Amino acid sequence: MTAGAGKKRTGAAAPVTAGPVLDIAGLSVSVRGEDGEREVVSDLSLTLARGETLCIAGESGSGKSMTALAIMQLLPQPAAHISAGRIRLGDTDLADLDDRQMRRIRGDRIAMIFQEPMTSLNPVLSIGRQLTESIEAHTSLSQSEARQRAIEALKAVRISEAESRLKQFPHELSGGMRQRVMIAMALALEPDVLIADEPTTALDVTVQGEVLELLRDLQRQHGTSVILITHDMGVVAEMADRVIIMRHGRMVEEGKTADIFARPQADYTRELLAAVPRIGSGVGRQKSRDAEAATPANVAEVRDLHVRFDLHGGFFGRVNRRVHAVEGVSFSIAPNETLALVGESGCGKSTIAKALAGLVPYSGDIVIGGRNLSGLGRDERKAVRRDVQMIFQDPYASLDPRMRVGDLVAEPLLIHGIASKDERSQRVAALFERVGLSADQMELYPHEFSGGQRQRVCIARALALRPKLIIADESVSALDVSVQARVLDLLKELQREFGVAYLFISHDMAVVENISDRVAVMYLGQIVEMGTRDQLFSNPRHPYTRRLIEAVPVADPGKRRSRFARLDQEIPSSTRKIGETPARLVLSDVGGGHLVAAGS
Amino acid sequence: MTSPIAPDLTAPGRMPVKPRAGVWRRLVRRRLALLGLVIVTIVVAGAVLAPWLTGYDPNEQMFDGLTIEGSPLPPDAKFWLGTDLLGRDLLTRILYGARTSLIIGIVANGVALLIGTLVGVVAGYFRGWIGSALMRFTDLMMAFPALLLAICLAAVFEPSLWIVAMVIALVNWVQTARVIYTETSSLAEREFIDAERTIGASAPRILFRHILPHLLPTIIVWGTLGISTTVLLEATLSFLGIGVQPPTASWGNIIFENQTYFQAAPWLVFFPGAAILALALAFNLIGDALRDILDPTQRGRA
Amino acid sequence: EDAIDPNAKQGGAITITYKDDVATLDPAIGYDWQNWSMIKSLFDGLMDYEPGTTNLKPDLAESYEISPDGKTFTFKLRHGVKFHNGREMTADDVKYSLDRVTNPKTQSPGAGFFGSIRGYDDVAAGKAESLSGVTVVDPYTVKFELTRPDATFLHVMAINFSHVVPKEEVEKYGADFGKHPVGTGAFKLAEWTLGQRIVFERNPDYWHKGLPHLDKITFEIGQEPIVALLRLQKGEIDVPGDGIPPAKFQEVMADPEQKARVVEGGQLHTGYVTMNTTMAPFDNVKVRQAVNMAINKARVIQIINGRAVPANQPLPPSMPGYDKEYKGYPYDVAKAKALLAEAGHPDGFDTQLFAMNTDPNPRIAQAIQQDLAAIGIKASIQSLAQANVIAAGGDKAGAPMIWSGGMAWIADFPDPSNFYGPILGCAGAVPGGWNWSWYCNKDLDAKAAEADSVVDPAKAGERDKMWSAIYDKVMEDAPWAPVFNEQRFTMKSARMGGADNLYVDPVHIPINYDNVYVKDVQ
Amino acid sequence: MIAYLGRRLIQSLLILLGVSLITFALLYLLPADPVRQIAGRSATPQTVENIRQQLGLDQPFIVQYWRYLVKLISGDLGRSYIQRSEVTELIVSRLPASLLLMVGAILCELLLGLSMGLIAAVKRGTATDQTLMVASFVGVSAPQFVVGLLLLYVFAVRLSWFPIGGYGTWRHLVLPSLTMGILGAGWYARMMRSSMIDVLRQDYVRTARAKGLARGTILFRHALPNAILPVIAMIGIDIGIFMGGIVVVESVFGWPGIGQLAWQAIQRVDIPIIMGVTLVSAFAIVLGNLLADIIAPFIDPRIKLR
Ligand SMILES: Nc1ncnc2c1ncn2[C@@H]1O[C@H](COP(=O)(O)OP(=O)(O)OP(=O)(O)O)[C@@H](O)[C@H]1O
Ligand SMILES: Nc1ncnc2c1ncn2[C@@H]1O[C@H](COP(=O)(O)OP(=O)(O)OP(=O)(O)O)[C@@H](O)[C@H]1O
Ligand SMILES: [Mg+2]
Ligand SMILES: [Mg+2]
Ligand code: NI
Repeated sequence: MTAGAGKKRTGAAAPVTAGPVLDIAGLSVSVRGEDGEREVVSDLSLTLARGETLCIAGESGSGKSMTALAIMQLLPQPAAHISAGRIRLGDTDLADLDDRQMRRIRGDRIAMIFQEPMTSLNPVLSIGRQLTESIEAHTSLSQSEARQRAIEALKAVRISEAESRLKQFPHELSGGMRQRVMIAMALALEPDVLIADEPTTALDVTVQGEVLELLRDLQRQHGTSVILITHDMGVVAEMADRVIIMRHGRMVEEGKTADIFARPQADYTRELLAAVPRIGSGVGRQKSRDAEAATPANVAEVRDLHVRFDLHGGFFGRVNRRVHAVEGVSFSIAPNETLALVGESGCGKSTIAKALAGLVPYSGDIVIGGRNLSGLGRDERKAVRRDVQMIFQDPYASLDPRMRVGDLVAEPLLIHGIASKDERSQRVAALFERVGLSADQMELYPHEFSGGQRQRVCIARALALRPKLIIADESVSALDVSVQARVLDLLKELQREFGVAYLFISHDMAVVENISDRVAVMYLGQIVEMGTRDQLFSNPRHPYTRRLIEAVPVADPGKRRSRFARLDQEIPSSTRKIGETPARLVLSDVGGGHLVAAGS
Repeated sequence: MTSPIAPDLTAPGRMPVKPRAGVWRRLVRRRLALLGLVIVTIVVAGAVLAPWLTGYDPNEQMFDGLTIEGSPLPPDAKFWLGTDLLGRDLLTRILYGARTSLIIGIVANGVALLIGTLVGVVAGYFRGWIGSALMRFTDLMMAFPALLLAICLAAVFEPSLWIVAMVIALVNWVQTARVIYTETSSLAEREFIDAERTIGASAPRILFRHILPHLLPTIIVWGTLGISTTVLLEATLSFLGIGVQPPTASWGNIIFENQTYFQAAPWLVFFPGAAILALALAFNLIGDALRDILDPTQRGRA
Repeated sequence: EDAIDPNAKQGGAITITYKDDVATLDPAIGYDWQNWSMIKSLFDGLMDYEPGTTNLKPDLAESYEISPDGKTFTFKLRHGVKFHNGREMTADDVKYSLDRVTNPKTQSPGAGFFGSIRGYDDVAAGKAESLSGVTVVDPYTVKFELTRPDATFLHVMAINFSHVVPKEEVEKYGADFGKHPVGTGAFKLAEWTLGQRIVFERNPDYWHKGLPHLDKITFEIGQEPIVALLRLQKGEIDVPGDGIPPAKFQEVMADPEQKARVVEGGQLHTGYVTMNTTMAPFDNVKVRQAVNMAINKARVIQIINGRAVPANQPLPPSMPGYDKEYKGYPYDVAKAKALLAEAGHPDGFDTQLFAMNTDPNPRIAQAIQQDLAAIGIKASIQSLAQANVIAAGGDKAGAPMIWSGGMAWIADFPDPSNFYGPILGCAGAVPGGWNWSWYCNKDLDAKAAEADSVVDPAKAGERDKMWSAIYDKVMEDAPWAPVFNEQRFTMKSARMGGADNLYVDPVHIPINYDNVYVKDVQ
Repeated sequence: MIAYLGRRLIQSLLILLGVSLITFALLYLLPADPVRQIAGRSATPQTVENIRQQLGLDQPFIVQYWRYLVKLISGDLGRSYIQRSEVTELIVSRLPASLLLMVGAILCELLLGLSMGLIAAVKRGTATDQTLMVASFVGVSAPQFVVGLLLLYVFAVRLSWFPIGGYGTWRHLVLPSLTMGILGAGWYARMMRSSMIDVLRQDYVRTARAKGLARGTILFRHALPNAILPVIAMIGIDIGIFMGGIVVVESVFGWPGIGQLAWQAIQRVDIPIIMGVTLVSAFAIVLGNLLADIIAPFIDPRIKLR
């Protein structure tokens, strides 16, 4: 589109006017509920200068996403609307624009990355299509050029086999990959303003680092202004020029990054900063439970697990390639133990979780509570499964949108006939409070929650049954640090009391260090290193593990890394041609049960 | 799990106090839905109170109901909606005909919907032979000429309204099953269904508590559309000798008997047609409102 | 030879529509409303009728002789008659055609008409290939020997089933001869697009010089009568083969211009209600008479817009043997009630009235139902597809009452005997038969046989009287309640010419294709 | 995929076999006697018996069915009792017309129905929406015979835009397709509206809007494929419904399709034709359903063929 190209030039001329790119004054957003209107953003004013990175941090449910959506004029219909204030982009007041004019601005001048990766991608369109179309809509590139640009964008967010990924559909990608596709989509157009709502929550630290680097590149080269919504104070420290802290729909503090970190004014800000988990802080939290782990009755034992997905291609849809998502993984989890699974996005973490939960077909053995699942009948398997609960990576997709969240949380109790009706709702209320939600939110529906609140609903749900093993797939990544800290405490507490074991999937090394007893590092479907937390963090042997630990952003603007070392080598992939199997890594004990892949 | 939930977790939470506003109350608050309800009420009342609402016998062929040449009379002060080809009062026949048509449009159509939904949901959710077998059976039923079945049933049974209702249910569930099947098989792949499986929800629970509500819009659409089609289908079946026989009136019959006369005596087609349309539309209005009310994402709609 | 209309113009083409498919044009098989007269124009028989009348005349035969005992018929064939394939028709073809129609392999529905020919039984039983009673005397003479005198035989020689077909063509096409008809008729088949169109073109070699007048007739198939009428009104077609649809009748008759193009005539048809005489309470003659008196025929006719005349006996008025003196049962509700009471049903009874499901039959049945209700007979209506009604009628315990409309008797040939045998005689009162009253009067059967042995054409009047007496007797026993005789209303385009009776020809239905012409050719 | 197709084809054959068996049995049980229909009103009992024997209708059911099946396998559908022609020939001569009408009708339905549904969903709650929905209900509730005649009267008789019935050019096709299409359009419109409303508020539509895509692109590329899923299932169904409605429309418009053939055959118990048409339409329906099942995963890749 020539208009788009022309506009770019105006955009380049913008600094001449020297005014802020984006100017929000007195913005209020209200939602209509069953009991009338409620303000979720109140009287918010902010400005965004050209080339600036503004971070919005704050409590989950404080209106961060709503603010972003208000800027995009994409507030959820029919419930939410802007009740006051004005939003100016350069010289234009966005409220004055009709849909058509707004359309030209969206994607081109303001792009947005949404919080929920699964539901934000169209399930029936290939990701290639979804990528190229926005390029085609705003540029005059030809189809093949657009495709080329899409591939570059995918490579930029470090998606392996970018070319063949274009043909894949969202459900075939891991959560992190979906999020990266979203990012690629927003970046491909090099907008003036980029709003990124929790862009890196689902990403492992290495990719997160690269994505952040990418954002910075963009800023450097095009003068893009970025609004970064995140709860990760590390990311804030690393990226932000200025920070806004929000709570209950209001801005509680605003300031230069260094100032906020050094001299937080509001109580809430202080609280927030105090809650930030830091690597090393977990040491000595608990004694390593190596001795206990030796007890024979493991809650779960996984032996030589394989999960493969066939990819179809060609005219008759024959299977021509295969994703070796999980290749011969073995581990065990003892009662009372937390095993953390870390690794790059797409390495197979969620797939292991799903195999354990019985959601994908696998080969190998999964033994839960001493019983091998593959040898059991349907009913027995169901009984055994009850002891394994899972918190999914994408909270919105995993909650039935037509049920009230209170009912959703009560459901496991109901299914297993635990407690009477009254007791049930009391317990649910208690669970809600435990995860930081209020009891009257039980009456709401999933879509009426913020991303972090939804995740807490999921956690409450998994806790309801008090299982022996909880699989937590990126469960706390979407939470703001204060809630995250509360939830982590809750998890630990439960473990102490009932001996619940966790399989804790996370990319946040600080959190992992904080909660885990043992850590397994995965790479391309295989475990490359496994050992106790202390072994791993104090003595990482595998280069990949080391990289992971180094990549963690530190919540201290003073320690900002100038540039994250980008990998130049080919991005690895677990997709193989039929008949090709990846080489099996052999783990050898380097002492005290610390297993490391040989040859590294 | 045997250990009781520890007291620390059951620290009494604040109980929500707000009662859930009843579906009914929310329904009658909507103008269009109310209109639908009123129409349905009128139709039902008309059917029930027919003998008191009209001075005519629905089957009486009146001498003054035809012209000398034997043509029906257009609406006038005596016969408000005119007379039919046998000199009977059309209004009276439409009122009495509502009895038949309501049973067909609501009961038969409802049963068909029920069967279709059940089959579709079960087939769409269960992989393996159950689903496959159910769908192939559906295909068989669909491929099989329904008319022929009707003719044979007509030969075997005494024609009666209930037979016709049965045949309609037997024939009409198939289409619903097909549509529901496709939608269910897509829903079954959604992640929240996976989540239900992990908490140990039984298949019936997933089907009825989680999948069914999502199918509601489709079910409502098919249900309301089914009203007109079944009412008209009843006429075809009556024509084949299965179902109500003349002189018993039904809306479908009245149209069917008189459709070739629609130019000579348009009222004979127009009024019963309007009755069917009104009934179907009324249910559609109710269904549409219901769909909004039951859809949480539509909360806040003015 | 009949005279040719001096006003007739030669040439031109007309279009005729039909709703239903034309099944076959094989004269041995075709037995439908549409193909019956089409076949008559493609083929010829030894005998035929004078156009627009019921008067027999020799056709392919030049002359015939009947032996005094009425058992031998000798026909002299016309010379120089050619099949459409150019070959001359001879006596061998006549014999071949009759052998063929009676052969069970042909599955002819008309085989039974030839039952009186000697040797028929052997052929029908599959024991012989050839009728021993048919002899080729010489190429232009054929002799028929019968097992009994048969007064209807000349009619039989005029019906389609006895039309002459060329052996070589039949053998060439086998079972598909019906799609590739080759005869001696006035027209030959030019095109047949299944389900759409049949085109006849003039047979230039037709032996009857001066006929046919038309060059081409196009039959368009699958046309709804209402639509056909619309097309007629727009001038796209010339004759709607299925007549004026009831829904349009008033409209047409109200418009003088259109009404002028309507030809009304009688037809060999009677509509009646059968009562199963073996089934209580219809086994009581008084009940049957009561029903006869209860039906308000005028009202029924009003319902069908006056398109019929009231009937009081089985035979229609245009049929020889119709008894003009006979008054029938009057419409008398009080008397009917009294009769019912006499029969032991003062309060009436419940019964069923079967009717075919196409308009206007269910309406007529409802009118009758109301009339019956007036004397206490509560008849529930069974409105069914034709095949089902026929099945119920053929079952002794199947149907107490049947309204015959839609399936009613239209004569195969204009002879009084045609209304008796299968529908009122003992022969038809068998399972699967067409005598739906299950009325079997051995006396009358004997009388019928007697009447049919009066072969001498000179005694035709006498024979008709004998038949009148038979039908009067039938009415005494009242197995039927005759209701009306349908009138025919044929509508034509303005350009169609020819005498009116050609458009209500009792034999060529709907019109006599061979004799009509169009006025707008030069 | 190939394995799936193979399995489905075998299943389809079994379905056809089942349909043929049930249909044959029902026809056998029918009280109406085909021989009576052939023999006509003047036939003597002997003629009737002769015909019965000739057609093998005196044989036990199993024998009759077996014979039929054996001939069927060699592609022989037998000869019509009444018309006396090869059933194959009769069907083949009429099938193209029916298929053409079907294509025309489905096109009409989709065009009318989907656009109506789409517009109604986008303009949800407005007067346009309500008008469209009433219109769709009128389409569904109106008797086809009347609709057909009305269209014929207005567009052919009065306006002379189209010929009054018949078959041949595209102009002949318009009115019958429209008549059939109006009914189906109502269904499609309602279904489309319903699922479109659902889809339009999904997150990915929001994403598409955030990308600044044109409205048309959002509607047609993003929303439509998601919304169309239940509509796809209609393909197979449609063929079934089509077979029901075809009789009326074909007769109103003098359309030489198999509907008329079937209708006449049913009335006259012409078993070979009934069987033939049943098998052909069953085949079409089974094929349509198979097609719908095969297309579904292409439209929604999350659905797996199984
Ligand atoms: N249904 C599927 N079909 C094909 N491939 C799939 C499917 N599901 C997952 N995969 C592939 O399996 C691999 C592992 O996916 P998985 O979801 O386990 O990753 P992950 O480790 O959880 O990553 P993330 O941290 O990004 O969530 C990925 O390459 C993904 O593309
Ligand atoms: N569709 C909706 N209807 C009603 N209320 C809503 C809706 N969407 C969000 N809310 C409410 O609006 C408030 C602000 O939500 P928002 O999504 O902006 O939070 P957030 O700051 O982005 O939180 P998080 O970090 O958890 O994503 C929350 O209290 C939420 O419950
Ligand atoms: Mg948010
Ligand atoms: Mg994952
Ligand atoms: Ni441009």
